[in-house]
Amino acid sequence: MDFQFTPEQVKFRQEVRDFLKKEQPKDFHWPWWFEGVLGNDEMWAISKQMARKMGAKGWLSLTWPKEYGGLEKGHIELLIFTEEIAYHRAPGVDIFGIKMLSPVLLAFGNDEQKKKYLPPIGRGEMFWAQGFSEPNAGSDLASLQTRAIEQDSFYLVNGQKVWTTGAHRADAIFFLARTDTQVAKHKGISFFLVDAQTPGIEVRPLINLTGSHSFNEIFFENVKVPKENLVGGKNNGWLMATALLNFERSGIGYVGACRRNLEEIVALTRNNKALAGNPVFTHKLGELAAEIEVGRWLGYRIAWMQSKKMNVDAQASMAKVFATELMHRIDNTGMQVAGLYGQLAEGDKRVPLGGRLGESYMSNLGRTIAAGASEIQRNIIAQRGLGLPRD
Amino acid sequence: MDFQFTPEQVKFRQEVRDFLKKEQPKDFHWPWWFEGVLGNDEMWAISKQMARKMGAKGWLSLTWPKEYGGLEKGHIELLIFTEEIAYHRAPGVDIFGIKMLSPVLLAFGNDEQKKKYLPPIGRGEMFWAQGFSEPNAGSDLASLQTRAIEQDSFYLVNGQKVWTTGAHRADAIFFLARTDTQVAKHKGISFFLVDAQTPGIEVRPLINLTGSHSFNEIFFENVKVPKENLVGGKNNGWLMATALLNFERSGIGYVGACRRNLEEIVALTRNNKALAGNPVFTHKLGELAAEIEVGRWLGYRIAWMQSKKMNVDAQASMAKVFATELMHRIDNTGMQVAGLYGQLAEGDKRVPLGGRLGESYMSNLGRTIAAGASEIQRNIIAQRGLGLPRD
Amino acid sequence: MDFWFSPQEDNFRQEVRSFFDEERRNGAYQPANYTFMESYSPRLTRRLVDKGWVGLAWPQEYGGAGRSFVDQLIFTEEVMMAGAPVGCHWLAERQVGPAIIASGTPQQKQTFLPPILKGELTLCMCLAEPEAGSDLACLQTQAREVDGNFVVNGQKTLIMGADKAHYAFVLVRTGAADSRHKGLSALLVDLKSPGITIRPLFSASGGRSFNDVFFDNVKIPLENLLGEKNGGWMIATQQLSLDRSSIELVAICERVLHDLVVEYIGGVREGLVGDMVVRHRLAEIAIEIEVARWLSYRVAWMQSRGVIPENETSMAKVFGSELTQRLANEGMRMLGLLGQLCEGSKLAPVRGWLENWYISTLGRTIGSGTSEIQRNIMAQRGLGMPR
Amino acid sequence: MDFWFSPQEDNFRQEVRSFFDEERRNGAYQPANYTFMESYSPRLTRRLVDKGWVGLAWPQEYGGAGRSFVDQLIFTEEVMMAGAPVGCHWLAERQVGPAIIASGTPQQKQTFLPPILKGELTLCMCLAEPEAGSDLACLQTQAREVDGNFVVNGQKTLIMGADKAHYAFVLVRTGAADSRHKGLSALLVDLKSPGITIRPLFSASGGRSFNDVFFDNVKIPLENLLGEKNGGWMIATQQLSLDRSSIELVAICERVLHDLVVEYIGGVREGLVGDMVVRHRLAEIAIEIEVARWLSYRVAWMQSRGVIPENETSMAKVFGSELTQRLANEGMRMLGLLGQLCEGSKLAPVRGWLENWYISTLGRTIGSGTSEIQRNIMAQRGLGMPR
Repeated sequence: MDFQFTPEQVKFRQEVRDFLKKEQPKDFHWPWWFEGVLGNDEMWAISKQMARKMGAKGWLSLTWPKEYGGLEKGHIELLIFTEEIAYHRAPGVDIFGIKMLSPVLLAFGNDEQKKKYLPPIGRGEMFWAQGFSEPNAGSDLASLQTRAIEQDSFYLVNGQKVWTTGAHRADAIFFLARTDTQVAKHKGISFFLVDAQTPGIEVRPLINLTGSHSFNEIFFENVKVPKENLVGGKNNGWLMATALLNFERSGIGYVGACRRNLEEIVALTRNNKALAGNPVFTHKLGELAAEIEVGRWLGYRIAWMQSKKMNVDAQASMAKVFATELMHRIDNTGMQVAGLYGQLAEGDKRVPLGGRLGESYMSNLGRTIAAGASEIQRNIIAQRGLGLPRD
Repeated sequence: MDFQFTPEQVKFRQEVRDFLKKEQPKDFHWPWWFEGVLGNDEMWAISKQMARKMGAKGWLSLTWPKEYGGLEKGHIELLIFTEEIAYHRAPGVDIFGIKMLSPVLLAFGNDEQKKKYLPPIGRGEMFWAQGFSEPNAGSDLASLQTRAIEQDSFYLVNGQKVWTTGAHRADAIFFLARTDTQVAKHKGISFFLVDAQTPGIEVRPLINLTGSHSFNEIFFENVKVPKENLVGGKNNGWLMATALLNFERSGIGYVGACRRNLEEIVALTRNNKALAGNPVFTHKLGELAAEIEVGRWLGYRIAWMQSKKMNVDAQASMAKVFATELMHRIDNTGMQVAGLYGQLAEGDKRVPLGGRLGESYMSNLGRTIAAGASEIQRNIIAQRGLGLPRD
Repeated sequence: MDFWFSPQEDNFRQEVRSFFDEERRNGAYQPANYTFMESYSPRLTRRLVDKGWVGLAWPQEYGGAGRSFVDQLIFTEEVMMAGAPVGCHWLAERQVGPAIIASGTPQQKQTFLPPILKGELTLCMCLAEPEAGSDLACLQTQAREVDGNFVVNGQKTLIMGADKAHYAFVLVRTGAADSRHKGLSALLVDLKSPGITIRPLFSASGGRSFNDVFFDNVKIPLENLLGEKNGGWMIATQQLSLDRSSIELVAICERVLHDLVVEYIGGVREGLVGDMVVRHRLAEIAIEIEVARWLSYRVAWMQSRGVIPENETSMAKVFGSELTQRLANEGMRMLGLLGQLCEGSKLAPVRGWLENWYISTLGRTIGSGTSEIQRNIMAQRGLGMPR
Repeated sequence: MDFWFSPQEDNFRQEVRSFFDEERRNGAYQPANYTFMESYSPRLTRRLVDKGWVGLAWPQEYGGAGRSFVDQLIFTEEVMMAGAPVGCHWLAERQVGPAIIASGTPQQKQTFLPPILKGELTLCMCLAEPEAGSDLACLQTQAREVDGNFVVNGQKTLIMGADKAHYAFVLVRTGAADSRHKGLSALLVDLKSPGITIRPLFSASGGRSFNDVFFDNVKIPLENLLGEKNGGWMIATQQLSLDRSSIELVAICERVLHDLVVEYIGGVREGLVGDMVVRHRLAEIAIEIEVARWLSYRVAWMQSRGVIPENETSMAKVFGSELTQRLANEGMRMLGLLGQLCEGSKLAPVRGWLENWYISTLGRTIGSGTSEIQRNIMAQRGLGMPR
């Protein structure tokens, strides 16, 4: 048992920190949740710039094989990179291309697809959106209705997607469509890639509650998707959509964000005599600090287990529930420190911590610890962690 | 809107208080939960005595028709009586005979049965046990297996009951048995009365965790139950077991007990400088006091609604969940005031409040706010209070 | 004894409910969101004046209807459930008017009360300041007496409705800088006075309901002083509320729960209907609303009998305000991703109102530690614990 | 880097686990209940001595095995999961022995350490008193120096295992009555000394594990003073624990959760398997056990590297002890009516152990406000908040 990183890993962490200190624009706080950046032209520009710089370092493809531009590093390095990015609120990592699509391509793509798509993703030059959700499918992804009909050299796609984060910024879209209506619903789905500029694709904005534009609806009207853009074989899409791929599952990004938020809240509290002298309050902060330490360990252990090719399903669920609910507790505590001004919008000069707390407080509860989300994780824990039968 | 009782009702409450002051043995604290008394010969003797005295006042049959010895009073009087009994921890009200059986007899019994059984119950001379639960039925009461086969002038009963509180003290038992095996399981059940001394009935003790004997198993072996002891007609037993009868549903007994417990805890706290000066703690007590006030009102309103013949299902469920969980919070707080000595058994001279807190703390959580119990109530609230469909 | 409303009271409730139903059906108003004080409908206010429901519990000698606090409680419940936009007259009728009745000069009563009762005078409350937050004892906005006027300098912040109001109730410092709560005075300020600047603030949920109000050598006639000079603390803490039941907190929770159950779960997200965890959470909220409701009813009932409630109001306030937070939290959890959409989006459930409310509820218990003070009162006055 | 156990450590765990499995299979011991300190098996203790597992982390110079704190942590986890009855030697090995190593005279080391390592000396801890509760600074049991002896008078209470122990670690007042924590001394007391009376106490759950211990002019030789005269506070608060990881709290929780899931829900109450509310509660507990586990591991790891943990031990203690309470609560809720049956009843699920544990867990965080003190340490040392 040895809870330390190797000297090389410590050095890598320092390298990431130095890079961020140098390259990240001063006072730039990238919202921990990816979308915040998408509604803002300036932020998006910075994000693209940073992506290229990170790409040049090879950090966007840390674990990939060298032949696709990767560094062939391990899970621990990926963990360190993820933690530092989250803690520093650094922009540039496209979760759709880097975190979601590239593991699918590495596992299921053919060589041509890997060679065509992975290098530009890894260089930080190609950005993606994910077309999964549909308006009538609700939480039952498998009942999606977008159709892709096989024709000579292409699939003809018609249908509608919703909740597509960043579709207005993306160069390309990966999506699921129904290619067989005669079989069980999850057996007739395929996984496609498509250039966002393809004729027949229309992206319409959905404005979120802070007035910013990150969600979209996508309409497909007779869109011709070349056959070589089908990934993993016809009617195999469900496998790719649900496979727990070998990506970074430690949840360390949440924890890094938590740590930074709490540090700022502690600093705010020290300047507030009434709160700093109130044990009810300081005890709460002390506990949150302890919980962050726990969250880090849960994350470290998962990365370590993954590096040993161990199954991490239950642990990853635990880490996710723990970290997301921890973030809500931290934000809530922060909002109490912030007082009435915490209610003001980002950008108001008097809102503490630049309004980032409020933004996080608003978006975290509904999005990451919603009734469904945390409860699905708890069910995974009950099944795979405690060995209870499926419910 | 007028949250006061009528002068007559105030007078009645005073009358009950005066009676208890005079008749209840000094320093006698009847455990709020009926069973505590059943394992102790002396307590049982006092309980029987008090039952007779209350019976003589007519208070055990407050709401019954005069022809069966009742006083024909309303729900509010019953509420007042119940609240005072609980607050004063007074013995003498047999919940099985008074609260469970007599409403069934009044609603479903024939005139002969009413005349035979109600008067001795009302006089406090006849005590009952309830034979519902069975070892193999679990929480699914309808799958009970005790058989009653119709013969010439009697039913021949064979089977086993479990969890039968007070069967070793009871003069008689009301129980459910299967009288038809050919129909849906809840349609073949009948409701019987039987003298506890009937040949073939064997009562065996189940010792509970405080070492006391209140639960029993009952074995029926070829027990002959006269046909006139069938209540409400053959195969109608399920109706009687589940009908929400017109009894006192305010939950005010819990609240009265809560109030007394909290008063004692507050007095203990005032003598403990460290706790009395600790706002974390005193704020908790203040809230508990507020919640007791709420519990009383919830109870009062239910009695009032019942007196107006209104449906109280959702309200009664709310009151029950609220009061039982409140009691657990009160007991838990009390155990913290009591400190290490709170762990000692009843009777030890140093255990605060005579060990009653610990007893209540031990028994309340598992029994009244168990996973199932409170959750069934919450489901009733969701359905009948909020109008959600059955789940 | 009557543990619920009398037939007369029930009739009154029915009358109010029918009125709002019909107004809404006629398109006379659009339901306001849950932070209802932001709403503004001069037309509806006029209709309520016509019905005699503005000033319902005011004494008849000041032109009010002289009705009981229980009637007022019923009316408030129905207003909230109906989502009626009452921001035009609410602060004037419910907060400032009662303070003028209690402390105003005959001249002030004559000047201000009739237009308030007619719904023609919209008021806002200028209390919080950038440096002081909501800790009134630290207020710095200064009023010096010069030539028969108060000359006011300073800044108020987070002022709801200042952009629409005619007058403001302004708490200023007339004592020495360190006089804390003993050097405060209450002024009734015409917002058109020269030297006043009002600038909007945007809340984290994107709403525009707060304002900064700047005072730059603003001259306010001495006769606009409400109550004694340096007597503003008492007015701000004791007289700014006629009805202390906190029923509006309970009623708004009831409306939110209703919308979640009927519109969201009954409509958009049917899948949640059978989710035991969600069902139980809703049931829990229903119980808590009952709890808070009774605490409010008790206060109104005591007031209607001329009894002055003490720690009973603290209980109602603590439970009610903390309940709004819990319900907002639960609601946001249930909405999930859908809760990220703004008011007006066609996909936003419950019209996108919950998000705005979610962030605003936090304001009710923070700042000067309001809940903690109320809890102290409960422990000390209610249980006799030492100070 | 190795975020888990090394292969050597895993092997050791496997060795310990196999040993207990086999012992249990052979009927060499019956699993103890969850309040495992009440258990008592001289036979098993001897077997552990033979394996070299008593004194596992003691320095070799005192006859210990000199193994790491991580090995000791592993051993403790396995002892708890196996339900091994270790009450015979546990307090001597884990608490008093380390204090003797740290503060004892050469003579005391020679006298006490060998029999402890042989599992032949059972010890109990005499701290709490009727008037003082667990607030050590208020202890009243007095020891006066008279003719080469301490003469002890007073009463200790709630002493676990006093009826079976040979010796007691007794904290007495050797300073003035008002000397508080500066006038305490630690004595090693032969329980057969004339003047000592031991009387059993019964706990609310019916168990008989506590005792009163009365001292009536008991003569204790001066050489049985452990450490400095009036230096008992330091020993009691700092030296009474070699292993400060609180892992025993975590491991016992893991055992309880395992029994609930496998024996109760997997057996007696299958109906609960599909109950979403129960499943989620169990998952929540599983997460919390992971949380507490790591806090403990971290302490053991720091200790094994020679780093002295500070607020890390507080975190482990607060989380571990409060977790036992939450789990006991949840467990009792799940047992429902069945939880009312006593140990030994054939219908009692999980052998009726949960009830006893339920009431005993309350003792871990009450009394002198232990959790509150630990939280102060976390806020002050961990975050630099003012005292």
